[in-house]
Amino acid sequence: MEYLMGMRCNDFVMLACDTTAVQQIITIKHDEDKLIPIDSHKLMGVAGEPGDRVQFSEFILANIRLYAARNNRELSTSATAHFTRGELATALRKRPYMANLLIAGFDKAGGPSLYWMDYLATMHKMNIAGTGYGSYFVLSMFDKLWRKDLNESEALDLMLKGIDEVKKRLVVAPPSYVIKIIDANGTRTIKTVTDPAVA
Amino acid sequence: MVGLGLDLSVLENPSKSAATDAQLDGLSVGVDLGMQSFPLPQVHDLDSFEREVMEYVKPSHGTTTLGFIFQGGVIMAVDSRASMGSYISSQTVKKVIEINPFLLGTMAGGAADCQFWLRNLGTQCRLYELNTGKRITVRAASKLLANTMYSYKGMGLSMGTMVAGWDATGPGLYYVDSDGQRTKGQVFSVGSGSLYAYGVLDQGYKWDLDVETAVELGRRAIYHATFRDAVSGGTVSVYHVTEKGWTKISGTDVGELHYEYYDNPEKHPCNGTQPI
Amino acid sequence: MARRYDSRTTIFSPEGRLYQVEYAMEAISNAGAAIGLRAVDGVVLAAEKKITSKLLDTNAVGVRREKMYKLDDHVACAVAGITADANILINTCRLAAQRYTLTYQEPIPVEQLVRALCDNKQGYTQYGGLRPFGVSLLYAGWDDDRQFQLYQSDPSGNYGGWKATAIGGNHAAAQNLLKQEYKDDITMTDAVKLIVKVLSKTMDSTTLTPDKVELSTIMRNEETGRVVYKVYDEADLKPLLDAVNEEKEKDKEKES
Amino acid sequence: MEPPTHCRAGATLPSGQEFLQSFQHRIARAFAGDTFEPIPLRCQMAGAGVQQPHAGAQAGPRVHANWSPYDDNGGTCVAVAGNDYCIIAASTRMSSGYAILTRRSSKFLKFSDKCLIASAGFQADLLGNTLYYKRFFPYYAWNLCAGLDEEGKGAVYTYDPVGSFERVGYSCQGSGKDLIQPVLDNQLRAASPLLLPAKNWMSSLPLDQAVDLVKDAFVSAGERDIYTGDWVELLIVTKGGIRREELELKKD
Amino acid sequence: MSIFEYNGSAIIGMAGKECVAIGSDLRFGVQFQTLATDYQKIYRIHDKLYLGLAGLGTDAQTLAARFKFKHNMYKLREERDIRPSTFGQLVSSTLYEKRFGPYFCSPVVAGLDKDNVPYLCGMDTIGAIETAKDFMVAGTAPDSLYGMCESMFRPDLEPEELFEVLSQCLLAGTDRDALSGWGAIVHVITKDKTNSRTLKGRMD
Amino acid sequence: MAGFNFDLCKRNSFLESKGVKAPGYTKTGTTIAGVIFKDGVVLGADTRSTAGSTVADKNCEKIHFIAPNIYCCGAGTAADTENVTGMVASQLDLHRYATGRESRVVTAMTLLKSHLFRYQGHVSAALVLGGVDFRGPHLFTVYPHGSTDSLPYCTMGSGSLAAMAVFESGYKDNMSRDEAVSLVDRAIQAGIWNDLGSGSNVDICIITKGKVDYLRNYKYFMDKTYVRKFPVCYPPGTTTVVREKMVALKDVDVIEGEASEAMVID
Repeated sequence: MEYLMGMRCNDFVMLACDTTAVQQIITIKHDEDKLIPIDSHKLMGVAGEPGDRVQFSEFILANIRLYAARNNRELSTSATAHFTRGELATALRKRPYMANLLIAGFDKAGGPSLYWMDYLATMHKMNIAGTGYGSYFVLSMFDKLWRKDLNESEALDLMLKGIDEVKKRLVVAPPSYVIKIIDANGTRTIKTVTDPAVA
Repeated sequence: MVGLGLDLSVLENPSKSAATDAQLDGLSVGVDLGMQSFPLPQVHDLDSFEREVMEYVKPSHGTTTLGFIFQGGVIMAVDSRASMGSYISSQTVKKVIEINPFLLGTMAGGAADCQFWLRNLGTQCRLYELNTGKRITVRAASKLLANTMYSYKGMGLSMGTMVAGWDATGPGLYYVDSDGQRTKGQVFSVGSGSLYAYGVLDQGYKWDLDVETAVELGRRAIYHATFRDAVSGGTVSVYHVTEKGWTKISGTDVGELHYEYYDNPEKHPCNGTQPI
Repeated sequence: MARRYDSRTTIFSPEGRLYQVEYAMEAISNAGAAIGLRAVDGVVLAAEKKITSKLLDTNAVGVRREKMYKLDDHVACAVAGITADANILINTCRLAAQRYTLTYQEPIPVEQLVRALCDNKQGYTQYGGLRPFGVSLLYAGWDDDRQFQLYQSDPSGNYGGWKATAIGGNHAAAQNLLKQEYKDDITMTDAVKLIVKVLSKTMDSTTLTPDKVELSTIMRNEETGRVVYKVYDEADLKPLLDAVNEEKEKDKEKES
Repeated sequence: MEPPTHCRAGATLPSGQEFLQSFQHRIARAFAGDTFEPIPLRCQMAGAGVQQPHAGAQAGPRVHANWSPYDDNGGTCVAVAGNDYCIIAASTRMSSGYAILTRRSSKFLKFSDKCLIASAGFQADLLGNTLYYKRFFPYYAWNLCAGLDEEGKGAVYTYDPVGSFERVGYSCQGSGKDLIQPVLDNQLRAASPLLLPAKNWMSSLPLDQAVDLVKDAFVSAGERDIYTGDWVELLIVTKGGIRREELELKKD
Repeated sequence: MSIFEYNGSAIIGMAGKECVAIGSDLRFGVQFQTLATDYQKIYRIHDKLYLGLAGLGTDAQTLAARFKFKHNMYKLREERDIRPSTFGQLVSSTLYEKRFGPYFCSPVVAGLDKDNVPYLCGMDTIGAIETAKDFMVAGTAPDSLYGMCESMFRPDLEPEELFEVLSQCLLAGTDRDALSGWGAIVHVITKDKTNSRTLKGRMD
Repeated sequence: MAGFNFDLCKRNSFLESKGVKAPGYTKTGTTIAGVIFKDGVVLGADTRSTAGSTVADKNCEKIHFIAPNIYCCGAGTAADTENVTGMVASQLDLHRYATGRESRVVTAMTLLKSHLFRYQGHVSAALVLGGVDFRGPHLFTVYPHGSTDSLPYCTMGSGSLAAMAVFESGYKDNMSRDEAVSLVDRAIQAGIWNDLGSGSNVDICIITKGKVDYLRNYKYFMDKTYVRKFPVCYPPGTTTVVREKMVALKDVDVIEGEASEAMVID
């Protein structure tokens, strides 16, 4: 069961996701990165049906990069999110991509932002957002503990707490996770959580 | 809500003993055997008929309840909303059923199923007391309920309850549902909002919590569940069970509780943008 | 010589010229001038409006403004050339701007809008059976990336960014004057005065009257962050024009 | 022993009507000292403007693909409890689909008597069991039970079709429920009875204002709900007895 | 489950004396999960015209962007804001175009027309216009909202009274609907100002 | 009219396959009727439209303009009746510009039936079309699948049986105008009182040679039966406001000339 979680604070956005690639009842891989870098300051987290997840994210990525090359400027996080929403909504009329997304980025002008989007292309800007059953346990916890002014290590602590909770309560909890952050300096991986059994 | 003592139907045939669950089932409706007391429609496919019926009568399904044992006893906390589909039919449902001064049951699932069978459990427990002169244990009470439930398995009853109390062995907390599952535990949460409640509960729970913190934890967990879960809401009631029996510690309107926790909308993460 | 190479737009002459494009530019030189000037706190556009008849109702739709068009909330343009052609291009621009907003929910960067239109214009110099648009445009706009900007494009689809420039009749004279008088730190107050003065040099008539001049500005309200497009009406223009007229009178007196 | 002074209304008929009959029967027998016994299952179905007792469920399964033992006959009832009164009101139109079956059908079941001491709780509980007893083939009826309690205060009990019930200060059931309930909430809501420390959970308007509110609620619901119309019948229970009022609603 | 219940919404438009008001709840949710409480379903078209879109969130977002596009083009070409009644027809024809594969959205249009006469209309998902002189509702629990409005509306309300009546209708109506609520926002449009207010509501 | 757009069909059926129900449309429910009399045609309609069991519009207009001498009552899905009559009205308008002649009722009928037939009943409009042209008065019913009838008196909609009962007992050939109006009025009222899908008021439209009398709310039945003695009044401050933002419309940034009256297109 896929897990995708995001948190926006004053100076950064933090994303967490599981890193399992699943085929029917088998986990075929334990280090699948589902937090796809769009550019130096943007990440797209995609959860969903594996084929759709990869195809859609690559399609979006190619278009965003084409825009950057053509126009010698990068799209803002908001523009990226709206563009993605439009493409997803259009695709839904033909053959839907079964993919839920989080788009996170850091803009010079607007600071950090986090967008939540479901496979129907319903989008909203949020402070904390997640998809999958795992997020149910974590959303309420973050409701209680999130603060706008969390610093990086506090936020990481919270993210780890969330992952612990998923592992504790979700029947089909994945064993391995990755946590990334985006701030003024760009994106970077700050933690990987791996079950010793799959390491 | 009416006290259980007024259910006079129980007294109509007081000669019945508490020997078997099957016999007890029927008491409150005045006939002998549980199964026979509920007339069934004569249809080919009972399952799909029951499903269709449920479409018509849409019994309440949304709920968040929780219970946990800690060093100071047992805490039970519940919301109070009943809904039919997306219509909120009541904000004031009493979801903790006070079986007797030492036993509590919670309601999740079909409101009528829970109310009726927990009322029935009260009768059974009272008869047990009259027969044996002893207070029933939490373990026995939960077993009586589980047996009743198991005898109706597959007929569309919907109930997820926690039976909590205090007996000679100390605090007890059992989970019983309409599938007949019964299990003893330390921390449970049941209902549509239980996932949210677990998130807060697990993060704050420790065995050696003091009573005040434990009560607040129960209240807070239910509050967060009512916020996220559309079909939970109303009032948070918190009960505390000790060796002296249960006491209701608090009943707080969630409508006000939210603003106590978050006096400024910006403090809550669900306000990422300014609607104005 | 030219005759053999200008029957179609797609044909180069032996000297490597596209005559139809050049003719289009010639058509523009016959139109009233349009001048643009970028200041530190805004961009100003001015143009000569040629009133062909006293009977023209200058308040009617489509004639009320001949040269100034708003393309989006943050971009405006001034045109010189065949007005009928301009209408088509302006519609193209507006659609391009709105399509961008529809996709990205953000205003289109000014340069992208200019380029989108120029790509379109270029197509008309290359495909058979089409004639180039007889219009040059000045674009004034503001965006997050580059703040205030001024662009100019011609019928070939060429475009470039400018501090100050002019198109249409007597544009060379205007450009010369702009070259002399433009300062990098010019503010809008001065820029508006300057542009009227430059415009007066391009015009045949001796005195400027509000019905012959169109003037608009793009500025930004620092408080709300909104871009403000303002078209000067008669009351706004009158003092500006009077000042220039007076100066002219004085100059004339000096000369005589 | 005489039955207590209480009245109740079933929002839907004829399942509701049938229910009323059986329930009246039970109450009477309960007070006559009889023991309860299961009532033979009989469901009425309305069709083409004529009510026909439908033996389908009893005589064996119907093979008709879309047959359902249930039909919603519309209509709305409201009950409001006050400090020393209780109002119960119901519209009198009975319909099926777009057809009006009758314009004058009372949704009340009345036990008229001066005896007001019987516990409202008893009857409420009994009704709950009666409904639950048909858990697997429910009465398709939403019920309100209203009257005065042993202290002389207004009491309203509200039920779901399978017998879950609750004492409330006011309630509304039936086809106009969605329209009227928020209005009652807005005008009558008081603190939740579950609050601890407790607060007064019943807000009580003066009787004339409450009657005015209930009448307006029906007139307003009649504007939007096609199944609420013709007349509304109000019973006002005070310690002096039961007063009946009637208000004309629109007939379209 | 109806498709309208996927996201949940409640919108009321109400006309007063030379003023009009429109309000929506603030919940953003997917089925029974609440995700945010800052999501208004009302879009400003221009100073004196607002559009409320109830129904499936994704379609509301798509439609809002399309109407913004159409109005911007209209404004650039006509050099003026669109009249509310004209806009109502525009919305209707946009929806009817998709008669056989509709957007799952029902709109409420509220604005001040010429001479500050309130204009109010609503539609079903395929654009059947109902113009109203009193009030118009849309959302997951239209009956709850209708009930309140029928009881509480009075003609010729002044702006502040209109605000109170609409707010009470919205709050009482959403309190009986599990899928809408979590606060509300109300815009009151008068001839010389617009006043937008968020309301304190139940957050469960 | 531009054609329908089927873009979302596939997506919507995908959503429905996931178990969600598409919303219902506003129906007119409706009693509509028409009758031919000595000098022309009388059309009548109720004014209720419904969404399920809720009244969506208490006073809607169901008699639609087709041409100055032709009107049409619509029953069925409200959006369809509005659009199909509007479309035919505009086609006839163009046709009149092209030919300079008065529109004929059969032309309107043919346009309607061919559109409805093309969509095989999916455009769900049941119509009563009436008018007077150089051949005299005409009355047609048009069914959603595109079949038509030409009749001296006819009814449509959920209240059609109730209305037809009145016609069957009361219709005479060569009625006077007053007789015809009263008959249609009674027929529509039969629908209003006895059919729950119809309600509110009676609209009547009388078309004679060269003249149309559209009597909107010919009978008005909408007054409430009870007026509150204690009306609710919310004093200012009843609702708690969290945030407030006021924008004075004088301060708007964009300065553009106001449209002159001449260019306002209605």
